[in-house]
Amino acid sequence: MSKGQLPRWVDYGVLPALNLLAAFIISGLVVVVIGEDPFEAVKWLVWGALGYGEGFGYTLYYATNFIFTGLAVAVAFHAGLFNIGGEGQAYVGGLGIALVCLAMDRFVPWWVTFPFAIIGGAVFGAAWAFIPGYLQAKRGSHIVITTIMFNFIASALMVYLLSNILIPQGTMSPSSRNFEAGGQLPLLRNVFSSFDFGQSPVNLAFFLALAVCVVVWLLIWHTKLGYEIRSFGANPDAAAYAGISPVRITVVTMLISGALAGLMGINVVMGEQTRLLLDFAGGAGFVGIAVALMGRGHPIGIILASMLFGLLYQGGAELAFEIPTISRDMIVVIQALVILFAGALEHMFRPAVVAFFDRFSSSTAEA
Amino acid sequence: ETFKPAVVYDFGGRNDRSFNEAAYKGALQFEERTGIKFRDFEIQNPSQREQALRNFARRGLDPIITIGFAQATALEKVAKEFPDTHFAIVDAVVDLPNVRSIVFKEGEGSFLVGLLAGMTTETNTIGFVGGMDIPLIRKFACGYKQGAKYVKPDIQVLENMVGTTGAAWTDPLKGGELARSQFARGADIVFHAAGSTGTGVLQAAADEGKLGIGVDSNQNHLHPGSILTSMIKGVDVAVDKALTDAKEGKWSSGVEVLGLAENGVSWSYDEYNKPLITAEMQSAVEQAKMDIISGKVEVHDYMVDSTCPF
Amino acid sequence: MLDTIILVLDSTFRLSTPLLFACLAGLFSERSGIVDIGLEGKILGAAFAAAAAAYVFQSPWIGLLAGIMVSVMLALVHGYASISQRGNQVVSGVAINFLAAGLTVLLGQAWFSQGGRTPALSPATRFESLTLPFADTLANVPVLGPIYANLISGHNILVYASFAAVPLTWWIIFRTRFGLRLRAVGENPSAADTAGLSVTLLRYRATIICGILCGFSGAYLSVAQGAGFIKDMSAGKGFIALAALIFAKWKPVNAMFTCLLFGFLDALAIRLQGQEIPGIGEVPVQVFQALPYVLTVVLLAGFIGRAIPPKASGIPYVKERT
Amino acid sequence: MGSVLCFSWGWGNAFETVYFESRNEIDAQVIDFIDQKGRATVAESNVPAIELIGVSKSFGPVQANKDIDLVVGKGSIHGIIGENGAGKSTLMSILYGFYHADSGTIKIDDKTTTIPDSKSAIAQGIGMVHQHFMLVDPFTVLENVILGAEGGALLKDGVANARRELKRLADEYDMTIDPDAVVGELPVGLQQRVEILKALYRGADILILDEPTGVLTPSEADHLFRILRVLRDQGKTVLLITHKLREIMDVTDMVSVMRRGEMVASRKTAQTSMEELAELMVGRSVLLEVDKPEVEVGKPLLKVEGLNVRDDRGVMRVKDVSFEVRAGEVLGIAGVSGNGQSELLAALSGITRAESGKMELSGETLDLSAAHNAAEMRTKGMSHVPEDRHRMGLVNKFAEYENSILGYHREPKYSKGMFLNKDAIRKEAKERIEKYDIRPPTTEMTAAKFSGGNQQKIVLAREIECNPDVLLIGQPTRGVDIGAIEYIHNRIMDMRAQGKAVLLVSVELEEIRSLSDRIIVMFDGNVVGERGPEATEQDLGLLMAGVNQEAAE
Ligand SMILES: Nc1ncnc2c1ncn2[C@@H]1O[C@H](COP(=O)(O)OP(=O)(O)OP(=O)(O)O)[C@@H](O)[C@H]1O
Ligand SMILES: Nc1ncnc2c1ncn2[C@@H]1O[C@H](COP(=O)(O)OP(=O)(O)OP(=O)(O)O)[C@@H](O)[C@H]1O
Ligand SMILES: [Mg+2]
Ligand SMILES: [Mg+2]
Repeated sequence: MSKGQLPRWVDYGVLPALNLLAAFIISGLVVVVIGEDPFEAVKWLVWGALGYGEGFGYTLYYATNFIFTGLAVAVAFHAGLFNIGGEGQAYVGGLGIALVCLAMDRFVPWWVTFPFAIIGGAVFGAAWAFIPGYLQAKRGSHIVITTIMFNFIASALMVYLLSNILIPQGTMSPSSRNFEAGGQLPLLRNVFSSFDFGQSPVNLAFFLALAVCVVVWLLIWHTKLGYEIRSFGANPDAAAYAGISPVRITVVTMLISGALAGLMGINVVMGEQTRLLLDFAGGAGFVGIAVALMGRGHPIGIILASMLFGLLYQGGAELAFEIPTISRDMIVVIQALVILFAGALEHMFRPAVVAFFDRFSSSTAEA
Repeated sequence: ETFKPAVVYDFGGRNDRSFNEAAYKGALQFEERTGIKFRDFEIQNPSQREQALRNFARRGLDPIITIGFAQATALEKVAKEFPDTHFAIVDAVVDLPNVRSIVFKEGEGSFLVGLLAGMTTETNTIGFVGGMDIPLIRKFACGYKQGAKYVKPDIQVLENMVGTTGAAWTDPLKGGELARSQFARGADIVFHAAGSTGTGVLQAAADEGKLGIGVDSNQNHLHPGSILTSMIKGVDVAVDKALTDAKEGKWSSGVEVLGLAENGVSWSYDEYNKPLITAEMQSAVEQAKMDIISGKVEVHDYMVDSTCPF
Repeated sequence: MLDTIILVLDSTFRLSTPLLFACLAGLFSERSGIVDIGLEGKILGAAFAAAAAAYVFQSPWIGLLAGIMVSVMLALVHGYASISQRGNQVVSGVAINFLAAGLTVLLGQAWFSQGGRTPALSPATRFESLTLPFADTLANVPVLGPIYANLISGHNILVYASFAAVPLTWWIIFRTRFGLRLRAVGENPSAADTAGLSVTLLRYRATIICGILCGFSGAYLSVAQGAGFIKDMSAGKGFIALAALIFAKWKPVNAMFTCLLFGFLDALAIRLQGQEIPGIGEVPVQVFQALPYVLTVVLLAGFIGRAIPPKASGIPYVKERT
Repeated sequence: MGSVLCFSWGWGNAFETVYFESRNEIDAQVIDFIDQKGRATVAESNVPAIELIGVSKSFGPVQANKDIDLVVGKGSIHGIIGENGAGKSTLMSILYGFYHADSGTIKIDDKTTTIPDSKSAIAQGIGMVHQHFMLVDPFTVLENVILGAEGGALLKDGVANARRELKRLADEYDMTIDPDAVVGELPVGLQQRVEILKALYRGADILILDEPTGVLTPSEADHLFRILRVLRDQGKTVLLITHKLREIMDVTDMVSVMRRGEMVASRKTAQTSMEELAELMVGRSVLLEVDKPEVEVGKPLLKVEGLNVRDDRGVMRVKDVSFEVRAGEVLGIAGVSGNGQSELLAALSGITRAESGKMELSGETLDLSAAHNAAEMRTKGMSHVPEDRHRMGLVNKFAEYENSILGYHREPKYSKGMFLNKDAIRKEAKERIEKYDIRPPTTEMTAAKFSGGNQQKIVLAREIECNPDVLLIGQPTRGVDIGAIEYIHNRIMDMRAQGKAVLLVSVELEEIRSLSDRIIVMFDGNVVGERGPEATEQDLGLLMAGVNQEAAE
């Protein structure tokens, strides 16, 4: 090993762990400021997320959302594109899924609806990502700005549709009608009755998410398209030299990214709620940014990071339940700190760790 | 004896100065009166609705009051899982043997404040600012219009909604701008049904020397002299009553429709708005109230046909 | 008609002010090479601190000061991440936004127990509208009278401050040594470095100015335009300000006009909402609510095309590639 | 002498020890005094302007400077030569405070000093003209000159002063320039002038010029040297880095040679020769003679007609260029860099779209103003070794085997349906590594970690092994050591022998002349002349300066 280099397990294991630790220490301080015991808080957080079947089920359920949005952000990242619009794409993707379910649920069993719902979610999500992608490629409008704008626009669109078109007569809540059995994904608690998932909504979408991870892995590292995406992301000049069209790659990558975000609705709309409702994405699109960063754009990393955030979400809810003074906003703070330390400050501990390893390796070399 | 009540608020949370807060107040009143503590929880994302209900039910809390129409679906599931627990829901109907559904005739209350606005306006133009454009808010708007037109058939009612996201309930600045825009268009009284956003509406009315109308709780005290009245929705009373009923073994399930007759909705009259309400107005509004209760005047319910004929 | 125009423009001023502060804030930051999508978070943090301090100390000025302080602190976090640690600036900005969104409510709840809100501010603890001299006497002069009395007079001091900040910014950026150096580090940090300037220090200074201006923006929301802090009250203004900055091509005077344009769109949307539009009929409110965002996209795509940012913006300055 | 070892790739420690022994004996001839550590002092320069002792600097794993000693006499022009990557720029940047040495001592005017940053360097009277200009493009000349030396918090007064001072400097050194011109729009020659003015404006006593002539025409270079001599005569000290031995012989008083991060020798210019310097530079006697056998020239494989190319900024960079390259022929394009060669290559290879122009490639006529991409050109039998392998030829983050298919990744032999056939790719990459002697011989290391010469070999292997009819090759030996240069030149000759058409773009006249069958010279986007390989350097130099003798005659 040459000087200044770190072994992979340090790069991918120790450093992220240190970053996380820093985020949690600061979060602990915030807990202290509020006047609660941080260790108590950690206890409830972990117990709530992993301590019992239902809690674990919820953790998986949330993680499923984040896998989809995390993959969406990661794929765009590989092409050097910063898709902040996962939230809006997921929201609109949910519309596609809902439309499929509403159209089919009364006539066919769920497993017939399922593939169409996947297509519906992917197509709608992709469509919502298409315009920002196209504008970036063709007009140079900054994709960070346009995707943010599209989040707002999605929100307006969905409220309009939900409270004017999809809402059943005489109901209060701006949501679509409930899907019949043909539009409901089986819950894992019904599929694997031997494992106690309690009443948690974790459903088959979890396996879809895992399958999509494999697909993304194949796509990015084993297909020609993935090769082009990575080339373009790593070195646009070299990509142009290799005859890879920046317009095509930008648009195609955004389509894929949007489609992945759009699939999130499968978990919420078809799996848990079995209806389309307001704001169902609930910030998962933004969490996806953190997940993609922490997972370093790799599906395995994304699964792990999603589990972490799923744990935070579920454990956090439980924590808020047990210690009412720690409100739900604590989770937002922890999330922010994780993004800050694992993302923006990811190299903060590197010099120290490198120095440590250099000393370590030179002393072993002498010995 | 283990009487452990719980309240689950919807988005907006315990202190939204409006709807959820009214529920919180009701529970507090109960707590102060009886000394019985209650647990509560604020929803953060849709998936937690079910989870929170179940969590409480599983821990043996009973009764469990859920606030807001958005909870209906979750409640329907959880109430079936815990048939022995008593649940109540405010603003929606869940047809189960262990659920008390509390709904209000917001239209009737809005009718009254609309009528007052109609009588007070000097410009023959009044305004309405809603939070998010959802059916419930249109129900408020519709009653308000009907009330205003009841006294002044040619009155002009301006209607605006704040936004399309949950932020619509928490954007007082936009609320203020909308109110200002309505004042600019000639309105001199604005009624809001916009949660926290409404504080901006009332603020704008006070700043511009116009009149505002509060909602849900009695908001007259916020800007004395600048708030004509408030359309009170008795969520606090209903919550207190549900808790008390459960405590005293008088629980009843089924739909509880609270209108003027049941004193579930009303208009506020207190020292803060006394100077603004003339005797003539007072008698007119009381007359209208009686007519509504007696059925002589029928207030249109937006929810029935999703349209507002006014 | 004139009245309507004046009223829409009046509303335009009120709505443009927070955008303008934030846009100028972004201008300083991005001119120095630091992309800042954390404007939103800084505004929010400042709004909270300003409202809290104004309430506790019963003074809008102390509120403003507190808002600036908190905003500068957040700016320094961003600066540390993106200047000293050479982190990804967009990611750091996203983190700041989350941090502000969470902390404001968390602390607000812990301190005031009103669901993350601060207590409502009384008129004395807010920046109130100023009536300019002779506004009342001149109000009756035709055309100019109402314009002066209703449009120009009658805003709070921060509105005037925001517009005063425009020429000041222009002057600093284009007429002072600091401005020259700032532009240099944003375009070519190596050139500034070899000219004997500290890129780090210059960028930190720009970041701090950015924080100060965001502080004004936040304080305006909670102690001038509004009367207290409410969760998420910045409502996307930081993002719109960024879009405005791009649209303005990073120039102060353009920034003013762009912010006025965005403010005007907003005011117009508010004004037109719920009214019959001739020839179209009643348009769903959501259309108006989405209008500023749609227009932003259209403007970005159609009118300015490829806006060329300061060359080094978004790129951490790395001298030695170790 | 341990010269053989210096071709060994990579971690050349063995080489260092062997070479070190022989170093002193060479140096002893000219250097008057060598202390115990082998440090040299030159007697005449009793008061050295600069003295470096034991300066070292590494960038992560790369040791750019190793224990460097250097003495620069006051009022002299001191040349520094060395191959690409030898560490010249790094050393100068340390002197200028841009980098910090890991260890070592710096003395200015015999006083030990530290140079923590450029500010301090400027304060100590050091000015530097960087190899890559340090100019702010959107600024005016004036703004660039005063940056960091504005003379007050407001610009107004400083600007007026600077305007006056600039005029004085311009008159004194015969360097006129419009102070209000936007620097980004100036030609490179003038940009360099701005850099020099910047240094003089700050009152530099020691002026460092890092490869100043690379971007200049021979006559511009002459002008620069005249200025340098004036400066020296005024008592200023000049450090001049260049690759061109002729310039060293022409203008310097002393010359120091660097190789692989080390200072290997210092000579009085008058007492050395180009041959000796070349030998010191590369560590063995150099014979850059390329074996160019007679090859029968066939039909034209590439024909370009009326090519015009505009750049992003709308400036016409290639103007009505026409030429043809025949089978078995190398056409060299000479010219000072920045005269349209890069744009020409980009347009021909399909990377950018031309304003107008036709290209005939293997018998097929293409309209270059229509959309093409590089992949399409490749399928038509044209391959392209880009000028700048870091920016274009390689994706540094990718492993070697991934880079070995860049641009050819859509070829059926590399794919299984929509997937990449990684086994096939690796297998072929392995074969090429052996054939081209790429070191270290691994397909899995990322391109970034290969040294310059080996990176170039990866690109060459890819572009040659696909067996094209036409090879475009830009600056094939830039940043490449001598052993690799030989190898690359031989490959090009092989292509020629196989009856391919080769279009060679290089700024190295030597290279162009030794490889080409015909040479065309570009100046300001135009082809200003065509010559045979026997043309003299002077003749070509004039053409490169835009002086067309035929026209003049
Ligand atoms: N960033 C890096 N990380 C790891 N190893 C590196 C890196 N850069 C260079 N190396 C290794 O260090 C050695 C020296 O690199 P350098 O670029 O100085 O080589 P060089 O002397 O120019 O070689 P060549 O003869 O090929 O031109 C090479 O073997 C290369 O593999
Ligand atoms: N900022 C840097 N980070 C990492 N490595 C660097 C950096 N600058 C230079 N190097 C490496 O240090 C070595 C010496 O580079 P330097 O630029 O000093 O060479 P040079 O002699 O000036 O070459 P050239 O003739 O090409 O200008 C090279 O291997 C180069 O890759
Ligand atoms: Mg160099
Ligand atoms: Mg090399």
